Amino acid sequence: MTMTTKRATLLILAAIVIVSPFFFPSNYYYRVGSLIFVNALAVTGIVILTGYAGQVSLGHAGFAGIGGYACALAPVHLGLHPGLAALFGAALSGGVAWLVGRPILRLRGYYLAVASLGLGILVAMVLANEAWLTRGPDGIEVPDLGLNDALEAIGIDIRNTQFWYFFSGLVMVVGAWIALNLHDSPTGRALRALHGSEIAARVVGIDVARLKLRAFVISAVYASLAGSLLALQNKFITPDVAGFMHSIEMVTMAVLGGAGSVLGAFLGAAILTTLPQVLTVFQEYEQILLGLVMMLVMIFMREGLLPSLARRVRGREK
Amino acid sequence: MSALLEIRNLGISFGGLRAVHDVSFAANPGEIVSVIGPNGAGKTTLFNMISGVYRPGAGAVVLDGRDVTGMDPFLLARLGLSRTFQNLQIFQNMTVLENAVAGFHLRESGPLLADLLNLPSTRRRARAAEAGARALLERVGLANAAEREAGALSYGALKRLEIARALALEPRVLLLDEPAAGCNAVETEEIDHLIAEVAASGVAILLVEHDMKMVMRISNHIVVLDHGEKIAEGKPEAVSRDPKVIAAYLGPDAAALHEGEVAHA
Amino acid sequence: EIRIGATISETGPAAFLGDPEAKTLEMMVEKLNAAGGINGEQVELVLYDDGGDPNKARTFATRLVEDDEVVAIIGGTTTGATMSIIPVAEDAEVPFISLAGAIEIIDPVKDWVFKTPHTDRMACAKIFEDMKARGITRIGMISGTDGFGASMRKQCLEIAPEAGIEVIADESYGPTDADMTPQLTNIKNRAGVQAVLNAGFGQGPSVVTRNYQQLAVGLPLYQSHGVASKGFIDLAGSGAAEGVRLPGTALLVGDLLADDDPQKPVVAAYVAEYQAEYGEAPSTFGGYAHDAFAILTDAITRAGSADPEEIRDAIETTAGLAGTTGVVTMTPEDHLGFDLSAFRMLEIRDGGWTLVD
Amino acid sequence: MLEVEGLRSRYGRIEVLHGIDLSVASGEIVTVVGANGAGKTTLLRCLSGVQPVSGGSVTFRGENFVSVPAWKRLGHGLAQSPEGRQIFTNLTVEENLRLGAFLYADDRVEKDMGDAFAMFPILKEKRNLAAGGLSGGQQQMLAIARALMGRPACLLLDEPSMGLAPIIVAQIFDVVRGLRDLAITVLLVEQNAFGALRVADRGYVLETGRVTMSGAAEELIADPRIREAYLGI
Amino acid sequence: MSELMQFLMSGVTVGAVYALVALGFTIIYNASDVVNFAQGEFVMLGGMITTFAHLAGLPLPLAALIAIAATAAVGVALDKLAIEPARGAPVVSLIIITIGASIFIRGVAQLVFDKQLHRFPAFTGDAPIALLGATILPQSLWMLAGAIAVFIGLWAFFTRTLTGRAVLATSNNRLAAQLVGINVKWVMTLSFALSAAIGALAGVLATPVTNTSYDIGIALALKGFAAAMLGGMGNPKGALVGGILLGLIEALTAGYVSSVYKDAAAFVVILVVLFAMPQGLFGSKTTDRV
Ligand SMILES: Nc1ncnc2c1ncn2[C@@H]1O[C@H](COP(=O)(O)OP(=O)(O)OP(=O)(O)O)[C@@H](O)[C@H]1O
Ligand SMILES: Nc1ncnc2c1ncn2[C@@H]1O[C@H](COP(=O)(O)OP(=O)(O)OP(=O)(O)O)[C@@H](O)[C@H]1O
Ligand SMILES: [Mg+2]
Ligand SMILES: [Mg+2]
Repeated sequence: MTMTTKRATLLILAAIVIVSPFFFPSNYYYRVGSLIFVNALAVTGIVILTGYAGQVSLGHAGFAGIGGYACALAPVHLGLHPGLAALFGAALSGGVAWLVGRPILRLRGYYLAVASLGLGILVAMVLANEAWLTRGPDGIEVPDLGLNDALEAIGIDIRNTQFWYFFSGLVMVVGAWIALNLHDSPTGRALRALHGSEIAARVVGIDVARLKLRAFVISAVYASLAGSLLALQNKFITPDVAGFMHSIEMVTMAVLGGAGSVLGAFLGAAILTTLPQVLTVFQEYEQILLGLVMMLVMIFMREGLLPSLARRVRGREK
Repeated sequence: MSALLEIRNLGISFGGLRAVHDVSFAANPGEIVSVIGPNGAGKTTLFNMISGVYRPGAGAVVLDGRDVTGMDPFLLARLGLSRTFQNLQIFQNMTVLENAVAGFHLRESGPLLADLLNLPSTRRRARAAEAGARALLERVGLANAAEREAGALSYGALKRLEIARALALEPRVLLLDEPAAGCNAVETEEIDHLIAEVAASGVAILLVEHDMKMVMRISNHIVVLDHGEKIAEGKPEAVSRDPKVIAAYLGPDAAALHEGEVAHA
Repeated sequence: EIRIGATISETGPAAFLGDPEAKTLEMMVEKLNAAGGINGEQVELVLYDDGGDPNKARTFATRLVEDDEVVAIIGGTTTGATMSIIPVAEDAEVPFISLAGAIEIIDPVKDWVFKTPHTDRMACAKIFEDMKARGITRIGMISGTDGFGASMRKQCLEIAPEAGIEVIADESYGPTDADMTPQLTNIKNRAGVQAVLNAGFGQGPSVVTRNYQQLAVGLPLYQSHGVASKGFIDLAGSGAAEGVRLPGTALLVGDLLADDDPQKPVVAAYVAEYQAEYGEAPSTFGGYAHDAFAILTDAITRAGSADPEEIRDAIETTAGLAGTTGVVTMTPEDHLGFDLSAFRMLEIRDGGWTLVD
Repeated sequence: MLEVEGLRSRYGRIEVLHGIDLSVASGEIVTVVGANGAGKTTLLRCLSGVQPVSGGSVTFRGENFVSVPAWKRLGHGLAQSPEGRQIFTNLTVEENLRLGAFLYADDRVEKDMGDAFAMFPILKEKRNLAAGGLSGGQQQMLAIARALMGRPACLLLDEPSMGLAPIIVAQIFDVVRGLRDLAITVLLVEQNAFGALRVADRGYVLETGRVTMSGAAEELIADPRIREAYLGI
Repeated sequence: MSELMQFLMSGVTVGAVYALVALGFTIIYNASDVVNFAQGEFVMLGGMITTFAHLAGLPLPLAALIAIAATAAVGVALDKLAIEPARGAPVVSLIIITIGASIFIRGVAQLVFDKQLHRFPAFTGDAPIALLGATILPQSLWMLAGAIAVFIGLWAFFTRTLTGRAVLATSNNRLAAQLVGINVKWVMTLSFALSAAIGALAGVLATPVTNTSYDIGIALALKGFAAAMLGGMGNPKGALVGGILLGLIEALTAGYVSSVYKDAAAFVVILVVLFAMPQGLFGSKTTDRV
C-alpha cells in the first residue's frame, strides 16, 4: 500500500462521516450510520488479525462483550466514569487476550477458530449466567457517557443519535488511521510475512509468537472499544453482544469487504449493517435475500468487495 | 581457536529412521562448506536442525562459541544465522520488494507504539530498509520485478528472491539449500559469483547443491552425507575422487568434473 | 391515517414467541381497518422483525419514531429487546407497550412504558399457591438459561421464602439442549423433593417433560406459562404431558370459562379469528399482542387524538378492558393493570387443558 | 502427435506466451530450453490444461484440445510431471502412485507400481510414509513415477532433474531415453539443457514467451549462441 | 452407580447427534478444506422434510427416504450453484458462502414450512429401556447405531476405495488431482451430496428425541464443528469419538458439577485437548517440509 492509498482511505472515510448527514432525511439514519462505524471499528481489528496476520478468530465478540459490560459495571462497582470504563474495558480485553492468546495462537486454521470460538462462548456464558454481577441474559443498563450533555453545556446542541454518529465516526477514523499506519510499518510487514510463511518469517528474525499475540491483543482492543461504544449509545447491553453470531458477523463483514483492507472493513460493515434495514421491505424474504447477497458477493468478488472492485477499476484503466 | 559455526555429533530420527546421525564439521568466516549426498541423505534435515526448524535429537550446534542447539530460528537470526529453503518459502501475499524488506526485519523493527502512530522514527527505519532491499534485488537481478506480486514470479526468480531475503539479514552464517535448482548453467554461474562474493565479505556459507560443477568450483570444503552419516570430508578434489562418494552419489560421470568439458562434447 | 409501530422477534431464538405476536397484530389491524379504523381513521402498522437482538430492536425503535413517525410502539418480544427500546421511547416521548415478562419493565414505573404479559413473579406466585394447596413445600427447579427461564428462575427464587416454598434443587439447561436426564436425575435423587418446576419456553420444556416420563420421576411436574400452547402437548407427547400443571391465561381454556366471565367473548372471538386466518390455534404470546393492540386502540379512541402524549394519558386511564390475559385497569402507578387472579391454574388431561380450580 | 500453433496465454492481464508454434511427432523426444521466466512452465501448463489458453490451438492426436478439461487429458494419453512436484503430501507414497493410475483398475496397476519401485527403490522403502515427509529429490522421483503410472502416450516433464543427485540425474535421462523404446513421446523442459539436448531428438529455445530457435538437438548443442546462453560453455 | 449410568446414557444420546453432524462435515472438508457451516441446515432439512412428508400422510420410512434424497439434492445444488462458480476462491470466501447458504436455506425453510417446533414418532416407540438402573430411549440406540454405521461407511470409503482416496487428493492438491485424471468437480458434487445425505440422516434419526424446527441448524453446526475439531478434522474416527466425548462431557458436567456451565466445560476440555494435541485427538499432522 502506498502513501497515497493510505491518505485516500482516510479521506474517503472522513468524507463519508462528514458529508453523509447532509443527505439524511431523519435522525434514524444517524443511528444506522453510527452502527456502521461501530461495526467498522470492530472489523478493522479483525482486518489486523485476519487480513494482516492470517489468524482466524470466531470469538472476538467476547471482547466486545467485555468492553460493553465494562461500561455497565465499572461505573457502578468501581466508580469509574463511563468513558474511563471503556478504556478500562479495553485494557481488560487486551489483558485477557494477552493471557489466553499465547496458548491458543499456537493453534492453526480451524483449530484456532474453534479455540477462539470457545473463548468467546465462555465470555458470553459468564455474562449470561453470573446474574449477581451482570443481571443475566436480559441485560443491564449502561450509564450515560455525558459527553453530549457536556457539549450542550458549552453551547453545542446536538441530538443524542447525532452525537453518537459523529463520535463513533471519529473513533472509527482514528482506528482506521492506526490500522493503516500498522499496515506499512515494520510490525505490519512482519505480520503479513508470517501470514505468508511462518517458517520463513522466523528465519528472518520475526518473533512469530510474540507478533501474533500483539495482533491478537490489538484486535481485541478494537473489538472491546466497539463493544463499549455500542453499550454507551444503547444505554443498555445484553450478553448477545458477546454471542457467537456476533463473532461470525464480524468475520463475515471483514471477508465480505476484503479481509486485508481497512476500507474493505468499512464497506463490509456498511453492507451487512444496512442490508437488514433495507430488506425490511421484503418482510419474510429478508433472510433469504441476506443469504443470497452474501453468496453472490463471494462468488463474484471472491477476494471481497474492495479488492475485486479495485481490480476491475484498474482493469478498465488499462 | 574455535570455528564460527561448529556442528557436533548432530543427529535426529523420524520414527525409526535415523535421518541424520553423528555428523560433525565446522565452518569459518569466509569459507564455503558444501554438504552433498544422495537424495534423502539428510542434508536438508541437517540444515533444519542447524537453523532451529527442527530440534536435534542429539549433538550440538555451536555458533561463535555459544551453544545454540534447538534455539528458535528467530533468535538464531539475531545471532546472525540466515538461510534459504529447498521448498520455497515465499511471502506470497506480498510484493517482491516487501519480501526483500522483510529480510531487514531485525534492523527495521522498533517500538510497536511508534509503528501504530507512524512516528518519524518508523518512517525512517522503513525507508532505510526499502533502500537496502532495492539494492539487494538489483544484486540478484530482480530489480525490475520489485513491485510485482511475489506469487507471479517464475521458479528460478523465486529462488533468487529467497537469496536476496537471506542476505538482507547481513548474516554471519548463511545456509543455502539448493540455490541453483531451477536455474540453467548460465544463471547458475551468476549465483556462483554472488555466493563467492558474499563469502569473500567474511560470511561462513553452508551450501547444499546437486550441481557438482558449481560445488567443485566454489567450495573450500565438502562434507558428504549418505543415509544420514558423514561418509567423507575434505577438499573438493579429494572428495570427488573418493570411490565411496562416486559410488553413492556422483556416479561414473564424476570424471567429467575434472577432465574439463571434454566429456560433454 | 394513524401509524402504529411494532418491533417483534419474528425470527431468531424467540421466534416461538414473536411469530404469533406478529401474526396477531397483522390480523387485528386488517380487521380494524375493515371495520372503519379508529375514529374514522385508518391504521397503518409498521412492523419490523428484530430477530430478538436487542441492538436491532433499538435501531428499529429509532426508525419507528424518527423515520416512520409512529404514534406508539408495540413490541419487544423479549425483556432484553424491551429494555433497549425503553430509552428510545422515553427519549422520543412515545408510548410503548411491551410484550415481555420481566417485572423491571414496569417497576419502577416509567412514564411511557406499559406491558401486557403477566410478570414472571406472578407466574411463580400462582404456581407456589397451587403447590401449597397440594401440601407441597419442597421443590426442585429446572430452568432454561435463556432470558425467559433465567428471569423466571430469579423471580421464583426471590419469592419462594415468602410463599413458604423451599427450592432444594436448582438445575438448568441451554435453549437448544436435547436431553435433560442428568439434571432431572439429580433432582429425582435429591431427598425430599415433592414437585418439580420447569421455567422455560420453546424446545426445552417438551424435552424435560419427555425425560421426566423416561426417568419415571413420578412427582407433580409444573411448567411455566412459557409453554402455554397446544403445540407443547403435541411435542411432549400427550402421554408424557399428562398431569402437567401450569399457570395459563383465559386464552387456552376459553370454552371452559364461566359464561359471565368478561374475558370469555374476547377470547372466543380472538381464537376463532386467528384459527380462521392462520389455520392454527393462537398461543398465550399471541394473546399478549392482542391485548397490547386492544389497549392501544381503546386509548386512541378515548383520547380522540393520535397525539402520543394524549394516547399515553389515555392508556393510563384504561379501565376494565377485558383482554385475553386479564381484565386491565391501568393507573399512573400501575402500568400492567391486573393481578394474580388473571392467571388460571391449568392441568393437562387427556391431551387437553383443564381448569384446576 | 502434439501440435501447437500460435499459442497465447496470460496471467490476468499480462500475456506471457505470445504465440508459440511447436510440434512433437509420435515417439519423439523434444526438449524446450529457456531462461528463468521464459514461459516454459506456462507452456506445459497450457498443454496439460491447468492454465487457460487465450489464443492459438493445441492439437493432440488430431483432436482439438483447447476445450478439453485438464482431468480428461490423461485419459487421452497426455500426462505431466509438473514443476514444483505437486505430489499429494498428505497421502502415502503408495497412494500417490495408485492415484497416478486413477483411471485404471486392472492388474497392470500392480505391475506398473512394481516397475516404479524398481526404477526408484527408495520409493519402495518409503511406500507407507506420507509423501510430504520425503526429501526434495525423493518427491521429484515420486512425481515422475506418478506420471508414468498414468500410462501416457505423451509425457510432459517439467524440470525432472531438479533437486536430484547427479547419479539419479543420469538415471532420469536414461529413463527418458528408455521411454522411446516404449513408444512414449516426451516433451522435456530442462534447465540442464546439456543433458536434455543429449537425449532429445529436437529442441526449441524459448525466450520471453516466444520460440527463438529450434532444430535438431545436435545442431542446437553445436550452436554457439546456445552454448553461450544456456550451456555456459 | 445408576446415576452415573444415567449420565452416560444421556451423554451417548446427545453425543450421537454431535457425532452425526461431525461426520457430515468430514467429506466436504476432506474434499475441499472447507468447513461447511450449512451442515446444520442439512440436519434441519432432514427432520423438517420428514415431518411434513409424514404429516402429508406418507409412511415414516418413505418420508425419511424422500427427506434424505431431497437434502442430497440441496447439497448438490449448493455445490453447483454456489461453490463451483466460486472455484479458486480463498477458503475463507468459501466458508462465507456456506454461511450465506445456511442463512438462505433457513429463510426458505421458514417460508416453505413454518416456525413451529416439530417431532415425529420414534421408530420403535417411546418405552424406555432399563439398563443397569438407568433408562435410555430406543431412539437413542437408533441414533448411536446410525452414527456408528456412518462412521464405518466413511472409514471404509476413505481407506478402502479409490474414490475416497481421490476425495482426499482433491483437497490436498487440486492441480495434481486433475493431472492424474480426477474430475474434481464431480468429486465436489459427490462430497456435497454425501455430506448432505448424512446430515439429513442425522435429522431423521434425531428428531424424535431432539425435536426440530427451521432454526436448529446453527446450534447443531456449532456443536458438530466443536466435536469434529476435538476429534481432529477430517478423520471419521475423530468425528465419532469427538462427538460422543463432547456429549459425555456435557452430561457428566451437568450431572456432577453444574448444569449452567456444562457447555463451558465442554469448551474448556476442547481447549485443554488442543493445547496438548494441536491437531485434535486423531487429527493427522500435515507433513509439509521446507
Ligand atoms: N518429517 C519427516 N518425516 C519422516 N521422514 C522424514 C521427515 N523429514 C525427513 N525425513 C526423511 O529423512 C531423510 C532425509 O531427508 P532430507 O530432506 O534431509 O534429505 P536431503 O539430503 O535434503 O535430500 P534431497 O537431496 O533429496 O533434498 C529422508 O529419507 C526423508 O524421507
Ligand atoms: N501465477 C502467476 N501470475 C502471474 N505471472 C506469472 C505467474 N506464474 C508465472 N508468471 C510469469 O510468467 C512468466 C513465465 O513464467 P514460467 O513459470 O512459465 O517461466 P519458466 O520458463 O518456467 O521459468 P523457470 O525456469 O524459472 O521455471 C514469468 O514472467 C512469470 O513471472
Ligand atoms: Mg534436501
Ligand atoms: Mg518453470
